[in-house]
Amino acid sequence: MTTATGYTADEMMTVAAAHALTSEMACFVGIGLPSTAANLACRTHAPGLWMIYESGTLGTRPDTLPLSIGDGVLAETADTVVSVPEVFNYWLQPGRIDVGFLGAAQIDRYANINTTVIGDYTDPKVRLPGAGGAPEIAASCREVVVVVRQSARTFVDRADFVTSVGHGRGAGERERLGLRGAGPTRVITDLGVLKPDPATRELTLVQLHAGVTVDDVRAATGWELAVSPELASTPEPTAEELSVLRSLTGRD
Amino acid sequence: MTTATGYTADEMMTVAAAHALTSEMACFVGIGLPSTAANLACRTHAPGLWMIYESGTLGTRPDTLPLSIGDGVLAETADTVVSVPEVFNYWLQPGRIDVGFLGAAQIDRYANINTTVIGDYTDPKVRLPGAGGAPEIAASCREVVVVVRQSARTFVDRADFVTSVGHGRGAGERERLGLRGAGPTRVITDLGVLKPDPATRELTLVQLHAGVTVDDVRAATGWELAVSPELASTPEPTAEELSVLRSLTGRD
Amino acid sequence: MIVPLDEGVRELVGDGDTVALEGFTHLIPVAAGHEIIRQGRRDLTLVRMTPDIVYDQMIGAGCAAKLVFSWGGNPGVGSLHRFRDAIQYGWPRPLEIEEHSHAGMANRYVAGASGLPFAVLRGYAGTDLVDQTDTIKTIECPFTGEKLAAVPALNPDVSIVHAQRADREGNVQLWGITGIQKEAVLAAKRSLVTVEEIVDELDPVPGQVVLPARVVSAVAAVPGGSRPSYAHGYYARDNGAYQDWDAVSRDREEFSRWLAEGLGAQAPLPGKAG
Amino acid sequence: MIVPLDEGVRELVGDGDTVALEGFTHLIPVAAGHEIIRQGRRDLTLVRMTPDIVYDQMIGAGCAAKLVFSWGGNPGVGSLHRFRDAIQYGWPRPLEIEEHSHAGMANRYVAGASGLPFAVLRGYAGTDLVDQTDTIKTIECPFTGEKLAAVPALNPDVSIVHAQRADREGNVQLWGITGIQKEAVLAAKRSLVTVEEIVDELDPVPGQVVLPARVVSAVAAVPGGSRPSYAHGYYARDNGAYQDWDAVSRDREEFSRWLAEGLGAQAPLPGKAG
Repeated sequence: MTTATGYTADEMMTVAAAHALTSEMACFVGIGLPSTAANLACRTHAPGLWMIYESGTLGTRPDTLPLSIGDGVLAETADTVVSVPEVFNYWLQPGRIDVGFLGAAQIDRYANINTTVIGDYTDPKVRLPGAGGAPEIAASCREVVVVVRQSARTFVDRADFVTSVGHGRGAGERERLGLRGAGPTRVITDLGVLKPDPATRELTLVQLHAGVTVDDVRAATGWELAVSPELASTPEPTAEELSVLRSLTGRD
Repeated sequence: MTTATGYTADEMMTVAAAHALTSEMACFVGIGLPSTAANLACRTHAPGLWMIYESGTLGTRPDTLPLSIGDGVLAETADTVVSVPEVFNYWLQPGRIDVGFLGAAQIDRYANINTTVIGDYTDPKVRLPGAGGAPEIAASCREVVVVVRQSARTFVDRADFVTSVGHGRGAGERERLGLRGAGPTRVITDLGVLKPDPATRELTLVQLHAGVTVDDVRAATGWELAVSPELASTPEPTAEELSVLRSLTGRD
Repeated sequence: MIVPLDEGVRELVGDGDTVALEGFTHLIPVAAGHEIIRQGRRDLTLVRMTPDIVYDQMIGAGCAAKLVFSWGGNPGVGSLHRFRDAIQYGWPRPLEIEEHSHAGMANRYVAGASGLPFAVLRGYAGTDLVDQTDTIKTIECPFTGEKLAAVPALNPDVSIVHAQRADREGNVQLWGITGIQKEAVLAAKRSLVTVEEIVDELDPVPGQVVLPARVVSAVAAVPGGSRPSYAHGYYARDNGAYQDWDAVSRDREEFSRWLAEGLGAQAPLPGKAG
Repeated sequence: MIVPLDEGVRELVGDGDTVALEGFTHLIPVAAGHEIIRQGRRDLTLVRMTPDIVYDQMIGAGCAAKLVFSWGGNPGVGSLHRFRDAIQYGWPRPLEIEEHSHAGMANRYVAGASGLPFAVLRGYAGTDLVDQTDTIKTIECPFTGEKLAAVPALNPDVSIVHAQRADREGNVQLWGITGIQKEAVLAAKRSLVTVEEIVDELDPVPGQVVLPARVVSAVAAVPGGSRPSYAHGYYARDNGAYQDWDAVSRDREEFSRWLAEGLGAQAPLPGKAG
């Protein structure tokens, strides 16, 4: 799906996600789309971005895109490599990390994330990989950004299984659960950007990518989607961003 | 105090303490007399002795006697150096260490050790250095050997302060407290060797060094000392042991 | 101390054991896993933070009765089809699961390595994981009253890891991403380490983890023993092999053929393959 | 980020703060301690596993209202006379103490570094330490019912350590016996690191601990900053200085003279020295 201006929806999503990061941040990076976006940010507007992967590589700066969370290139280019208990206990848990960058198999109205199972846990329709580092990334990072392709199957009213807590069933629930980070502050998709409503914490469309309509997003959302009165347009990727992104992903 | 056969009581004590160690053991070594004895054992009958110091040096084999628990020579000659939390949590606490080698400022009838304070805690006669690693060494090593010069001021009926638990107030107390190691199995002094009575756990004289009488030991003990019916004589140091010991301590 | 791989597995891994083969993308003890399959071990409780294709193979071969884990997938590719087949359809046998997060699993190993019965962490609050296992509980801080998660120690009967080097006494040295391997070995009752090479002297390497010989039950020299994963300083990850596994593992018959031809092992359950 | 030592101490250490200067025989931040004395900081809660002569000096100079520790002595020599004088005779001011074992202190720093309110260990059972502090409690394992010790996290206002090197961005590298320094820095709200030298690039060293710049508030280049303790790879321990301290510290007048002449600092309490 290449738009008129010569980039795909996935590329738009990745560039928009990269914009969530700044040079001053420490970012706990999940593999896949989040990793691509974080590496893009590093190479464009956020050269100081401090990336952590759950394999224990701190301050890593891979020269090629890692294929897995424990790629050799992550260790070779890190400020330091620590054990897995240390990365979770000394780095993630105390709230040192500004932003957790996560993917999702399902995400619901309150940005709760499912990566465990579609259907019933004990009699699953589809068994997914499971939690990994996500529950504690979602709990402990100062904020969380979710990067996920949008469809009515993925964006559901209520997740079949809450692997990682977003905003629970609404305002006040994170506080009640003792979760110290702010939780998901934005969800970046191939169609636009959603943010939790400040009052209700329900995901609300705040930004549309070029060429996408509100109806497109509604059709790709499994609940009655709220739309911000100040709906904005996502800036399109620059030529430089696309060129860096394509050099990362090997699509020229 | 050099005896007729040309060695001091301290040398006798150190050699006798070294004999408590074998080549197969892992030994958690306290600084001072215990360290001298362990290093002597290493260089004589127990070349395989695996020494740990609380500074985090595992399997160390210093070529000179360390002056402190964190001497550089300990790090340079170790199999590996780990952090202080690791040495206590991963190595000592799980009961991996065969023998803990400790000193004492006071030791009582049941081999409880005081290194904290003489007199009242809040109004001390003499303030001592404190616990250091000893309480958990005494709790978690499979057994404990105490090396200490004997006098009525040091060997007291009841320690002014129990810094490290020996056998509490008698049989069954370690079990009641949930301490997993066997506790002090022998106390080696400049006069002889004491062991806890198998039934009562009270320290009992089982061995006399050459030239020392039971009355000498009684006079240097602050309670009515029990003497084993099978009182033995400590083998005298060999010329080789003395020579290695003196090369370690710099007394030629 | 230094033994052939088949002997090490035979001596240390018994039917019904709780077995952890650890490795976080790097240094995965694949050859040891294959040897467990060849020796036909059964009813194992397999433990691993990140079960990937070697666990898929062991599960598909019918070695496992239970899996204790936090993320099961084919990294960079997708799902584990043998794992899914076992969970969703009970083939070749039902697989019980005990599921945690990485932070929880890591702390369970830490507690195991530390001789503690449990570990405390900020985790799991509000997730549905809590309802699916009795190995997540709540504990209250005796000083602040704050509520935290508690998880029980993991103490495998045997842990198996792969490392770059060992010396002749059995001291083991690994470096690069060292993951949870130290804790897995220290938490276990017995341990087997496969290594790229056995050397006279372990020259220190930055970032190294050393496992002293006294916590290692046996070492086996198995060059390439973590392929298709990688061994930092020795060989790179074979990403193609991970992709190829997807096709092999999707189909029971294809998988059974791979077991017989690729591994020289029996089909998972006689008469049921395919 | 890179500052002169006096500026670093002035910016980061305030009267009444809880301050940890850590170092386990090796890399003791002595110069930073002396600067705290020179700046006349008061009412500090000093934290350290192994307070030795620099803490003796700070206590004697009247900087400390409280000491949290597990072993206070002059390693290889004997007692700390200023520490004793403060505890036994309240000179130059009474010193409150909070006393633990090494295992307890280490775990308190670990909890602090981990963002947990407490740590669990097998410790203290049956000792008289339990009765002397309200920072040792009992906790029950929610799985086994076993009783263990709990200790609260240590989170100093500022931790100060000495290291071999830092780069110009403030990443710090230390090696040799690294003790509890990483945990002390990670547990603290602010941190100051003195280093032997500042370099362009931190070449990896076996056994190194790296403290990333983002957890370090300030770095000061202070060559020899841990003398008379040692800096692995730079200089050896000055054992004579430890022995000499014994004589200086035994006598209040002698000590006050040392403060004035040796350190250029004020006598501890005007009119009371001697």
